[in-house]
Amino acid sequence: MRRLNFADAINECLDQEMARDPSVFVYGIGVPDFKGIFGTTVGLAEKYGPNRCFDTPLAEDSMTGFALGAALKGMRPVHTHIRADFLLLTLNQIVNMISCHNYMTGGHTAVPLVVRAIIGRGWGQGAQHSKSLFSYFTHIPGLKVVAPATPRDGKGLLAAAIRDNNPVVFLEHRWLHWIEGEVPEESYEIPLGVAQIMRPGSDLTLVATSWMVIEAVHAGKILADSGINVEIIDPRTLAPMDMDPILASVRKTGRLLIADYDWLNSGLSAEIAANVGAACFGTLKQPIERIGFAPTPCPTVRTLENHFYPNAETIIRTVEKMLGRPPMDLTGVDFFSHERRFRGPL
Amino acid sequence: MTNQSLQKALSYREALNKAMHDAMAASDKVLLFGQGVNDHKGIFGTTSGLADKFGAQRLIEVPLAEEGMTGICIGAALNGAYPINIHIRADFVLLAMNQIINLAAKYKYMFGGLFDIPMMIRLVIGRSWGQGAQHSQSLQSLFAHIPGLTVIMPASSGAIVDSYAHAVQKHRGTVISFEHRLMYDLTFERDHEPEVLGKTPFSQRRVRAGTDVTIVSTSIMSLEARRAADWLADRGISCDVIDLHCVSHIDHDVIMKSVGRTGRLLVADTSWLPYGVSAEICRIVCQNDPGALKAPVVSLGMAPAPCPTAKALEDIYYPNLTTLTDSIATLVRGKNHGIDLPHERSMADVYKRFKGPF
Amino acid sequence: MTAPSASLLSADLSLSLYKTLYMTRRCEETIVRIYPEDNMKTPMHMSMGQEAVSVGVCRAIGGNGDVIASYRSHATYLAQTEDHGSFFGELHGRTNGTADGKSGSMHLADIPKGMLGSTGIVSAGIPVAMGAAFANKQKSPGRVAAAFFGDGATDEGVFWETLNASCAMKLPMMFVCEDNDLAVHTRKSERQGFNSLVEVVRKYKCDVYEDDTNDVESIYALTRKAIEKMISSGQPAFLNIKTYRYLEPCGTMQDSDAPYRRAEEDAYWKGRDCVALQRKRLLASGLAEKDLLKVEGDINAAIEKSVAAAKAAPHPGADLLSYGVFYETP
Amino acid sequence: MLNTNERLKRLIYQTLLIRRVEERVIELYPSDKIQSPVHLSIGQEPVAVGLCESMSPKDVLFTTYRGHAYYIAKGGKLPELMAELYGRKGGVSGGKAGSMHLAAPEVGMMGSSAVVASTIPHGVGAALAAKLQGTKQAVITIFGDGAIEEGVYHESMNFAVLHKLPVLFVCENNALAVHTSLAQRQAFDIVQHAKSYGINTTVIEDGNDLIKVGDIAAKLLESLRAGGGPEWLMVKTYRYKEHVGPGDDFDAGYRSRSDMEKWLATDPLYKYPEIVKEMEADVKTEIDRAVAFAEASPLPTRADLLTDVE
Repeated sequence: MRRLNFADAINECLDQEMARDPSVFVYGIGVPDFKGIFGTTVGLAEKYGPNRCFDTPLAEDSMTGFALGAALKGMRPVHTHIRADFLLLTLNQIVNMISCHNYMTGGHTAVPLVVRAIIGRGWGQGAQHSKSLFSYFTHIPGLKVVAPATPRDGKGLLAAAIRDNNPVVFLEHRWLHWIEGEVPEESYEIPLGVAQIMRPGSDLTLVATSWMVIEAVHAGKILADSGINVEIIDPRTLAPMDMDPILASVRKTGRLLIADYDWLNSGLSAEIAANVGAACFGTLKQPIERIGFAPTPCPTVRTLENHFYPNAETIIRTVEKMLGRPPMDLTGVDFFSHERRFRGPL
Repeated sequence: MTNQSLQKALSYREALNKAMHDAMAASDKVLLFGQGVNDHKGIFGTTSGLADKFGAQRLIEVPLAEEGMTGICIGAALNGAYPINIHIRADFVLLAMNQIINLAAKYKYMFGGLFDIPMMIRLVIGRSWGQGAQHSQSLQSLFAHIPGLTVIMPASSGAIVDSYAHAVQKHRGTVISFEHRLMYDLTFERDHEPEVLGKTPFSQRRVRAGTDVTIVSTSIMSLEARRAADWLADRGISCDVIDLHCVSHIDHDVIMKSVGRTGRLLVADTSWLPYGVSAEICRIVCQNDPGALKAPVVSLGMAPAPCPTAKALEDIYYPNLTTLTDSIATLVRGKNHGIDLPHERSMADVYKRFKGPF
Repeated sequence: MTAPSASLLSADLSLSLYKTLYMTRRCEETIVRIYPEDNMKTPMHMSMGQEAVSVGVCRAIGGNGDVIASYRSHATYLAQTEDHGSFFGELHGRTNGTADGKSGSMHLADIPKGMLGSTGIVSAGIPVAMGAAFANKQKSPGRVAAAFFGDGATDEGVFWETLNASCAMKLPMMFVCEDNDLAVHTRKSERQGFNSLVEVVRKYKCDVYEDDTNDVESIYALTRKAIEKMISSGQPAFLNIKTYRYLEPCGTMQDSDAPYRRAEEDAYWKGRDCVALQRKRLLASGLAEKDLLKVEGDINAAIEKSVAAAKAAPHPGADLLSYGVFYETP
Repeated sequence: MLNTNERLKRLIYQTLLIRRVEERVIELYPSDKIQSPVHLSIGQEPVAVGLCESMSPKDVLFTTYRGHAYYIAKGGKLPELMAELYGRKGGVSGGKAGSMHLAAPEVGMMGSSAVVASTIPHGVGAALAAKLQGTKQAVITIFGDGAIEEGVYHESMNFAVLHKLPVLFVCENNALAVHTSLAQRQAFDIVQHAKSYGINTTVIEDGNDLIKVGDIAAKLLESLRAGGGPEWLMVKTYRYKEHVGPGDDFDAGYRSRSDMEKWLATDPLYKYPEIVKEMEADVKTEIDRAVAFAEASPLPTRADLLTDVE
């Protein structure tokens, strides 16, 4: 099948959705400029004109309320932010207005809007340019939250998000944009709320989100070479979360490791642990383990960043510890790193 | 630890007023900011009388500009003041999240320890009745998730007086306090103040000691838990009730020791369950010693929907004494526990013979 | 009592404006009367005194536009929808309400009728109206969108963000400032550093209109002018309409003795009450009082019927609690 | 008071120092020794130098993520700046801040933020504390012309005017917020708009004029200290480099090289080549020392990760 990188897959999805449905429009700070949000919005302004792809003032709060109004009148806005951190300026609109508008009006009000935001590590991005904020949105009833990890999922989930009649927060890790994979050329949807088993296994269940899926798959291969078979599950949609495959897997393996791309405290990993703790009661062979950001704001210097962010190696070491295996020799293993190719900034 | 500063029975409202008074008296750096700090209602009476004593210039009536005013508080804190910023509905703080999360929570770390942001943000959880989706949220997990913030949910007058004094006079960082409006008119006896289970007034508290089941609760749910425990004590079930009080800094040992003793855990939070404080407590148990549990954890909180306004829906949206007591009895004795239950289907009716308006 | 000027509108329109004004006032008087029965467990932010703004503006929009109200939403909702049946149903928290009792007084909406909602967060509806204006410009040229808000909302940054963005994007967006000088109990002078909101707003690329008449016909005519200009120029309109709230900020009681009130101001505004003013005009134009009494009597009876229907309607059951968190096909 | 020539020389020295520091950053960037997104001030240095000339260390300054120039002009130490860019323990914030969050509280440089407009209210709050505590401090808060679109700008201006606070709002107008130009985003004239709040406004057309910026800033700061209420100043200036990063971006299509050439004509470093020439050696030595300090400073370790969280 044709291979495409994640950014181009997102771009193709936006293009196909805009061609399919004239009510779809894409906007946000920097969206029509020449850099086009990591290339994901490049060419749309030229093709669809300034009414359907446009820049906005630096007014995140206002331009989010704008999406609600347009959605209520039958449009399908896709509001894009180059950093998820900027969503903190929009929480009043997302949490107080958008998430509950349908409920407050009796349940039949379509609020079809997508808030796309880029999360994740570059280098030196620091405390205000690095947050994931998954649980900020998953905690709130009425919002759907998506964090794809492959180009194919990116395209199909974004199409589903745009066509959904509910508000969807769509969080893309910036490094994913360079990842290549097989992507069908035609338009397609991947339904929201369905997890994907990335690798079958029997020794341990590994649930990973966003970029950690890439790291997990990598770790899974290395572990398999030494005879450890982990089952890797990517929830893809963080809310509503497809818990059944996770529960089924844990009942099979008796062990759970959660690799989240966020802080652990009061987060997604706590929620998965709580569900598994209740539903797989008595079948766990040992305590659940979790991997995520260090409990600090994100530092800027590389050495500290490397401690702050988990990666495939962290996963391997944790799995070994859980299974009581001695640490394997990882010298010479080429861990995934964009740092060599990534010249930053944006 | 005991509650040194509380000399007599005080209502929650009086305790808040006293805490504000003591803070302003202790240091002229303390400034109060809020919509209504200086009007005749004085933030539910918690700032009444302070302008006469300390001068109106220290109680700053603010424009409706939450983001800007939070930034102004941060700037004042950086230049030697101790701001206390009050929002009469916790929901309004969503307008100020950029300043709180991107600036206040990070200022110290981001600059490698060059600065502190000594400041308190008081958020009133607006629940009474009919408040609806935008006036009743309990958003503690949003703050507890963020390193650099201390998040407390005082559930008694003593907790207010002691932890606010600690925040203002000893603590160097930003403290977010959630005050539950249904508690405002309740009077707390000094003798019944929960035991503080740690080194500072922020620490977790034991509301009641017991052996059959651990109840971990927040804010007003700690009062409900105490009432349920009283009811069940007469019927042979002994509850160990822990008021979390500080939801951002949870002492794992306190939880695990109790669960180790009882083998059963019920979490009662004032918010939604998913991705929240109750999930965090489950996580702590799952990660430390899931084998300590004899039964799955039970969690109680708001139904997974925005808050409806109709009383008929609101009463089932929130847990009440009947559902709480039933859940505890079921956890300990099983579905056919045979224990008679209190008949109390509306928490709001109990805590407040509320006839509106706010 | 100020004497009203002679009407410049048709007799039908004059009477029709009065009917809506009277209905709105009567609905709220009914609330004041029956609130102590404790069947409406929802915090009331009463429009009483301010009705002319909503009635004049919504009638000028005349169904060809969308509006969003502040939490002081009763008059806007009633003027835009004329539907006091759903209104009382919702206030009573019953299944015949606008949202099965889930929205209460603060979030009244009727989207098919162009009432997009109302919000408990000061200023939060303003950008929502801008989004609707954008959609209208694309899909239904000539259709406008209006945001109602109090002068307190102009303290919020989001108002200024929206003013700027809608001017930069040239949207058919109408800002309707219900200027009662108060944010809860706080006067503008304690909240605003500038002398005149209108002067600051004039710096933006929009057309600014002011009214200090409390006269529904004057507000209607001004809004018509604003809409026509907006459609021809493509610039947003800002209407600053002076008004006065009779009751406490939240609740159904008088608070004339509260320290923030001024006796002379109270007397001045009640001396030009918008409902009385329009009634007087109709009588002066030759309408017989007995005919007017008949009109009023019919409205009273209809309102009583709505109240009775609300009280008789079922309470929402547990099945409705989680219904509608996500979109449900109607 | 220095005579005019000495004063000019001192101001040019600072301007040159900042320019050469940033040029060194550009030189070092491909080596990946500096792994921090840099928003360079090149072209805008005279504004920072002029504004800070008459600020004392107790006067307070808040600035933006484009902060190198202000850090140096306000008196922050160069070796610590360089070590911070290198992400070393010897950096002013031990490597946790990087280029976007420079601060030096001992000289009143109170920090900067990576979120547009978010430090504007900090300046207002600091001014409130100064007024209530009678400290006679003057406060400057710096922002770009894009920040004016954010609601918090209005909220901050309104409060400062309402309470007559000793804060100088400085709009660095380079007419570019990231990549889109003002006309597409702003439906008002910035200066007329500010004036309508009832605040005194001043505009400096040529931000390259060191003496003029210095004189006007001195006058406005004196007025703040005397209790005259807030002041508002726009300084027009021009950024030579791309929004973020070390490169040029004249091929990006949103601006042209001829715009820049107009500004080069008044750039003090080109206008006074003799003065500059005699300073180059000293400047280089100062920078070399700072770089050497940074290179020698150790990297932070895991033990540093969890310090200073709260």
